[in-house]
Amino acid sequence: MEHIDFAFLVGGEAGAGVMLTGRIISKIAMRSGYEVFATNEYPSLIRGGHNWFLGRVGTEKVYSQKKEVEILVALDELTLKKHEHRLSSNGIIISEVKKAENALTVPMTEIARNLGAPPVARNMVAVGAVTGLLGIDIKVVEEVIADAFQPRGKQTVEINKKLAKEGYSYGEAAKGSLGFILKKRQSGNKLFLTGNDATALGALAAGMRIYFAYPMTPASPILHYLAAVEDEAGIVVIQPESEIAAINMATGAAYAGARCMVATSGGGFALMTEALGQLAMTETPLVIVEVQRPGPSTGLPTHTGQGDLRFVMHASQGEFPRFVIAPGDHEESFYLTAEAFNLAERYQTPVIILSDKYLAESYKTVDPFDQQKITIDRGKIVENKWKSNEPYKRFLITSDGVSPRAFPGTENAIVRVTTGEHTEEGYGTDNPQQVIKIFNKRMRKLEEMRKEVEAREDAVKTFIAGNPAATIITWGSVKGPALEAQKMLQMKGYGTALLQIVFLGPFPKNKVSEILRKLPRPYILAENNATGQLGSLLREHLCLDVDEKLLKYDGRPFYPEEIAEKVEEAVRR
Amino acid sequence: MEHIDFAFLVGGEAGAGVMLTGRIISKIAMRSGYEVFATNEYPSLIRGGHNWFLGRVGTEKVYSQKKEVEILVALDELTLKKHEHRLSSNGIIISEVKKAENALTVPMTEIARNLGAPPVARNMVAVGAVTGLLGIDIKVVEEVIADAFQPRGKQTVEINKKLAKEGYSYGEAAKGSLGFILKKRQSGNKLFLTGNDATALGALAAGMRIYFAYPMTPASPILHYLAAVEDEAGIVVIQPESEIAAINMATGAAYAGARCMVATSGGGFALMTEALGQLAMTETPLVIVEVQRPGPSTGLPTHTGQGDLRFVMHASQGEFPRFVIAPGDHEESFYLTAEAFNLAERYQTPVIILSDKYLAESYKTVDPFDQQKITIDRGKIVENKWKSNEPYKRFLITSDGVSPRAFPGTENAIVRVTTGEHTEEGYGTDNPQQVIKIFNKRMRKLEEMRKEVEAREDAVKTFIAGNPAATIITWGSVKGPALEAQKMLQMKGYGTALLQIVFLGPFPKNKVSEILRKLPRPYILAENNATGQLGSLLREHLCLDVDEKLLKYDGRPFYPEEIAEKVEEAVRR
Amino acid sequence: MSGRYGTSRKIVWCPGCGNFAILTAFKNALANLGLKPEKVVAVSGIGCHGRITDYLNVNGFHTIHGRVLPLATGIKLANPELVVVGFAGDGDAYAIGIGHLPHAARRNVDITYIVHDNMVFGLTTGQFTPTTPYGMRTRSSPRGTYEEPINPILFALSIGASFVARGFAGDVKHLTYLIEEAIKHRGFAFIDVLQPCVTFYNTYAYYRQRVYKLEDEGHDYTSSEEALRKAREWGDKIPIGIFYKASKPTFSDRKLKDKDPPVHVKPVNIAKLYKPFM
Amino acid sequence: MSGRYGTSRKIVWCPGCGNFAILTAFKNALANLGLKPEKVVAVSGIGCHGRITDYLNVNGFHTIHGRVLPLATGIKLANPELVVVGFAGDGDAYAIGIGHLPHAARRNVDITYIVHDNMVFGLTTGQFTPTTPYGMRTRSSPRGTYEEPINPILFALSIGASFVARGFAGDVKHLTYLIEEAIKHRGFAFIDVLQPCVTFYNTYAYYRQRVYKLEDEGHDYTSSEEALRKAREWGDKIPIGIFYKASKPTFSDRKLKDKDPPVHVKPVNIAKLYKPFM
Ligand SMILES: Cc1ncc(C[n+]2csc(CCOP(=O)(O)OP(=O)(O)O)c2C)c(N)n1
Ligand SMILES: Cc1ncc(C[n+]2csc(CCOP(=O)(O)OP(=O)(O)O)c2C)c(N)n1
Ligand code: SF4
Ligand code: SF4
Ligand SMILES: [Mg+2]
Ligand SMILES: [Mg+2]
Repeated sequence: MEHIDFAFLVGGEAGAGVMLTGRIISKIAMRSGYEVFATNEYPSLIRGGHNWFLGRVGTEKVYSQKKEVEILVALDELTLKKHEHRLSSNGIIISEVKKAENALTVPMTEIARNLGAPPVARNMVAVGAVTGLLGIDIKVVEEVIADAFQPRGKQTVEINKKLAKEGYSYGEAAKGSLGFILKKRQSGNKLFLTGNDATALGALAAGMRIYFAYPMTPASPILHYLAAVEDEAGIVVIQPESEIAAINMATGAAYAGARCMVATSGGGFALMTEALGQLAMTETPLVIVEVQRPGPSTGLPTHTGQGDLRFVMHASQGEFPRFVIAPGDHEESFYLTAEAFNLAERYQTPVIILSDKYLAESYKTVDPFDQQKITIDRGKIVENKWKSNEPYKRFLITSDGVSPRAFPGTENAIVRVTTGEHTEEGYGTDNPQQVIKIFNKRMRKLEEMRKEVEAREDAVKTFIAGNPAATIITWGSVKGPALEAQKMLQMKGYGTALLQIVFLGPFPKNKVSEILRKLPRPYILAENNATGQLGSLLREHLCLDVDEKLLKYDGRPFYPEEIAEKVEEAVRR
Repeated sequence: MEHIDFAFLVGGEAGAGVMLTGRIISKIAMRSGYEVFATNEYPSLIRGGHNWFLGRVGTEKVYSQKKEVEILVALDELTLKKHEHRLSSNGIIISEVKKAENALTVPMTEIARNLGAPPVARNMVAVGAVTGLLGIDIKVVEEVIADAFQPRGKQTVEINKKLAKEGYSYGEAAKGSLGFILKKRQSGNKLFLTGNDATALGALAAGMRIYFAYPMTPASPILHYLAAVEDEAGIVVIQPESEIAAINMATGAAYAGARCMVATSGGGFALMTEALGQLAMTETPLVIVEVQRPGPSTGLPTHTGQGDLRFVMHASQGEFPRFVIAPGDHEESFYLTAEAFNLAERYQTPVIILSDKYLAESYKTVDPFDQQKITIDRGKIVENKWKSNEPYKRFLITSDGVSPRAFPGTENAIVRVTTGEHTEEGYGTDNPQQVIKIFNKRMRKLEEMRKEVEAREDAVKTFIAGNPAATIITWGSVKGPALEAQKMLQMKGYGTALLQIVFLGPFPKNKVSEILRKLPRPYILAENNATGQLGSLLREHLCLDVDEKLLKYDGRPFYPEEIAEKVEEAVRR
Repeated sequence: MSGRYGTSRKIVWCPGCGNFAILTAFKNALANLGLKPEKVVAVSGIGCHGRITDYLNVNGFHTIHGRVLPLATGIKLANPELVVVGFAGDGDAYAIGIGHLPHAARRNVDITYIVHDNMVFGLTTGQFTPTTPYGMRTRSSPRGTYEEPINPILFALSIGASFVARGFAGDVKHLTYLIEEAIKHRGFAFIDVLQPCVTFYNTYAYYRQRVYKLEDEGHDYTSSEEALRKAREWGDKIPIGIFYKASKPTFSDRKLKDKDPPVHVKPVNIAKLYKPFM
Repeated sequence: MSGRYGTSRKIVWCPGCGNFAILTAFKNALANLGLKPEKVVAVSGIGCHGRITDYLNVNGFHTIHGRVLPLATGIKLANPELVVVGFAGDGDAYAIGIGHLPHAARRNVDITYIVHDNMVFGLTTGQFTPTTPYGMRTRSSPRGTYEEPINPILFALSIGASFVARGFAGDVKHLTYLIEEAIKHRGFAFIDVLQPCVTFYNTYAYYRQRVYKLEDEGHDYTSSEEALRKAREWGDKIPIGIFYKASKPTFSDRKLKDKDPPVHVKPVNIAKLYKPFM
């Protein structure tokens, strides 16, 4: 079977419909039976400024973007200037101006004008040109366009179809010139979605009923999505006055017994810090999604980074158990978010899902999620009525540290919690013996959580490509480029192992240590931050030094080429 | 010369004047030429509830409380019940009720009543009894009482003197029964003050001109003190609406050019987290005092702990330089706070002074501070006028990462800062090359700061007692009990080393490593927290494991006996 | 039968503290309304007032400083069957927590919000708060405060609270009545309680001489004009009672509509949501 | 000569955005007042409006979301000679940052506070804010908002702001006048500016039809009664102009008194303070 792997880039001014263009092309490719990964970049402003969308399409699973692009769709001149250098040797430019040999000139604006559409609609001409060039079935193109514009009415659908058709014929003229075409392939139904989408769906699958969020890039799309499906999904979506309000409302709702979630980025999480300790002290479960962007402070609001690992691990005064989980891709975003609700309730503790802009806003084709795999485990809860003769005690001392959790409204139970140190009944106390008892009870949960992470298969993952001569160690969204780097290295004859640490808190140190013992040096640490925070955890927990650090902190995700190069260098050394 | 070392404990209901009694006895001892260390305990409520004050008096420097007390002043029955077990074999109880052989019964309330004073004034009778028992010169007693009550008028002074005199004769009757008396000794003038007082004085000595704080135990006394001397010291003291307001106001004032400070405890610091990153990004210097109390959350508001080390080290999203400095005693609180202003301005970075309730609210006799030792170094600042032909750039790229800092109002300079990533001029940018330049510039400051801590004599301290057979490793206020433990161990024939790490961030790893290389194992880590956070730093930075951990987290400080016992066990093993 | 709403914990407020009256009035109100302890949730802030949850045999959440309103909002949203009452201090409510008040009010969250307004930070030993009278000497203002106090009643009115009242801890009976009315009110019910702090600001005598009941003067609490006018009265005469009351949809009416209360966990069949991703 | 107050940075607001008018009006006001750029500090929040510091050739502090007021307060306290002007968005000022407004107002901090009130979170793509009209559909309220908006003018009046005005970005000349008056005012000057957001909530036409100037109606801005009355007018007619203005001591008057401005570092001879510790 033919192996196809190419990339297209759509660029233009903010407001020019760059993202929509990219998504539609991606979906057309998906519906034609191909795998797609797509990412994008945009500045923190509403109009003007350069946006781009980079899709990569293949016959096999695609995990990240790559440097070279085969098709460059320029909705403006700046796009040519900025991205022309990325064009592969056989690549083709689609633009309105004849730039060079390899350019397909499509008078997009003119076509739009002729069809009575506004200039901004020229992007659908571009969709047509790309799909024509790729020899995609025009029916698929029309279907996807119809689905995309259907909410805006039939007429809009028709005009956009026409625009695409016009473009298609321009593209068709050059069909095959890339050296391949996208024949319709058999493949199951796929979904094309972002990490944020996957997180939102995971929460819905887990029975989340209330969502609280103050808008913050790059977490806002979760808010937008959940608000859009609010009634359909029978949930409640609230946009409070601040992140402080968001987490405190969520804490109230969770105390009352609802499964709920909040999401934000670093700055908003900073404001949630105080309430994080409140969750710990009152043993209230909550799922907190932190979608990282580069700091410090406002930093680069629309870019990506992994600078908040240590921050979320240690945030809030005092010492208490918490989970910190970093999904590395869309599937993990879904399943781990869903599982986070179980962990939160089983251990009555906050769970932080640590994502980043790159994962959260990049798209990938995935198989429909298997909801069967998702169980609902609320842990020790008391339903409707407290039946024991003993009076109900919210913080009953137990051997695993987890106390039966009743909700206000439960017959025969008074549920009293406090942020101060307390007795089993939830009354305040500062008696040293009492204090130690409850403190140790909470800390026993941490012991159980440690066992949990050591026992979980999904806490740490290893990917072997060939006969490994080096090990890449990473976490979170770097997984994607690292997997692609492994493929590239294998083609060059270098086998590698990839170690992805998914559960970062509590740190599965035995597991990591055992796995690493079997994996070959050089160990190459790859992180989207400046100081190598996972590296510091490896030192803290394993006294382990990596051999090389590949750290990128300009707000941009890794290209697989960068990782491959570093590994190659390290192996050669 | 005679060696004296004894302790007295005053206990009673909140509102009974326990603390005042203790302070007055302590000052009398000080003015009689003795060294005093005093600590106290009180619950988080205003009246009722048990308070106690524990003073330790000696001919040599005293660094902490001890377990046994020689004099137990019981202003109520509960005090007897709670503390009688602490009485040393030759100890004496002073109370209104005849309890036992070793009790000196003083009808304090009756005496007060007879003299027309309210019952609460009975505590001055107790002062008299104690000082009579100790054979202190009655003149000193009267002087201290006069100074204490002088603000409340002459009559109050007189009545209190009388009360003390009455008590004195009761005490005198048993004079010498402790086996010693406090003869007046020659000694320079001393000061009796708390860690908080020392911090406040350090800030004043450093030229701090504005102080912002929202009340929070155990940091509030700094606010009270500075507010009290506001006009005398020519400073401005503001109590804003919240900690968020406090740190943002301070940031504005610091940007404008003022030396300023904020102080709070863990919960308030949590609310300052977001603004910490703002300081880093705008390179605004600020001294932040975090006086720890046990968490999580509200925890034990009036008790002590060291649970926030990792929190303050990693607080706020993204990565940036900061200093974290933990004074271990009153002198260090003074000098390091003063120095913090220099460090903040020289590196244009936030400096966190990490204290705790035990240090902040315990008293000690100290020699008057040497203000000569305090220099004012504002670092690279531009005064009045920018004279270069080049336009002023707030974030000028320099080799050490520090840019000349002008203040708004400076002629010929526009001072533009932003919490977003920026150009040298302070304009927003997300250009990856630009971004990296400024990021690296900030991080170069961290390199310089690393050099600074490695070079500083006061970054790490070692105390050797005898011929060391073990090393105690600690930080912050545990220093005091550890020093006393060293004395105790030496008496028992065990030599020890004590390593106090004062600068915790950036961590002086070479220095610590070099010093430790020369110090004998077993290494015994002593911290007032549950997880051994300094221990985790030793692992992270040095891959060093301690041999024993002594962790106390019931909200109470260590007794030297506890440390000594642990060390002895470890050495014997 | 307010006894069933109490606990056996030793009360540690200073003898004579106005908080006792608030506690009693609240227990009385619950008894008068015949509410089951299990159905009631008390949320309290940090401060002397915050201990009230220890003394109430109802569900309790003693939250962090200043966050009573979002906590209470979340609880009520999740389970609309609960009767949710927030207890805050004036520091809690008007200093650190004031940012939540306008929003709870305009959302008309169906909770009762009782502010123990002793005009000092009590628990932290008497510093001034946003309601401390101008010029008062406290530990953080030894030469007098330098800020004009806010007017909580005017504030609550300006942000659209649908029930606005002032109580006095020196009049338990009247306070009981106000709390009952507030709990019965559908929507956001705000009561600022003049609460003498015998230790740091003993105002019993001051208020006793000045307070009068709006009800006794035939005040029309349906008129917002009248309410605004009365809100500005403070001096020789201090009105207590209900300043304003209006009926409008609550947050739950608008937000939950007829959805199953969120306390029920209901996984969504996500396959039904796949369309837009295909 | 408002040119000297601009920079060469490319302005990235959407063409037609109401922010342009605010920028122009502010530069004009500075020019009319003849203020030196070095003496002026602009503090801006996070949002579209926040970029204004990039376009102003005056000192600038582009702070975090919602903290314009404390930042500006700190600057002014430290150096009373500076003219400090805060620029906030409606999200910035009335959502996350609303907790600072009552306090800046009652302290009467001598700064000008200009709220770019476009009734949406602009920069985060148009979600609703506390001033979004009830029922409006936005990305976070696709079936309409569920909260009643606040009334910023009424709010500012209720908390004792000493200068309260509303401007309209469709009338640069009038806005210039308001900003000038605000800067000249000694004390806390608050201006809510109706700022159309052409991308997410284009209100030019709506306001153009409705706004009228208070000055044209002979409104008496010294009367707080009148101000309160006018503040509640919103519908077919929308008043712009100065609602209220009063003279009272500023925060600096009360707090700095005749102390040396805090920007001067002055170590205290601490030996003079030893007495109480001896
Ligand atoms: C974030 C935070 N800041 C400060 C404190 C310290 N604190 C505890 S109680 C209190 C004041 C309470 O005053 P108020 O709300 O009026 O209650 P009262 O004690 O008068 O009842 C403060 C500031 C805290 N617990 N948390
Ligand atoms: C703590 C925090 N929460 C959220 C954000 C995300 N954020 C950036 S701009 C913005 C909205 C700005 O709206 P507004 O203040 O009205 O300004 P506009 O863009 O409309 O001018 C938000 C919520 C942030 N930067 N910081
Ligand atoms: S300090 Fe005041 S408010 Fe607190 S318990 Fe005592 S009297 Fe009541
Ligand atoms: S989104 Fe709205 S407020 Fe922001 S720049 Fe565009 S028009 Fe202006
Ligand atoms: Mg109070
Ligand atoms: Mg806005």
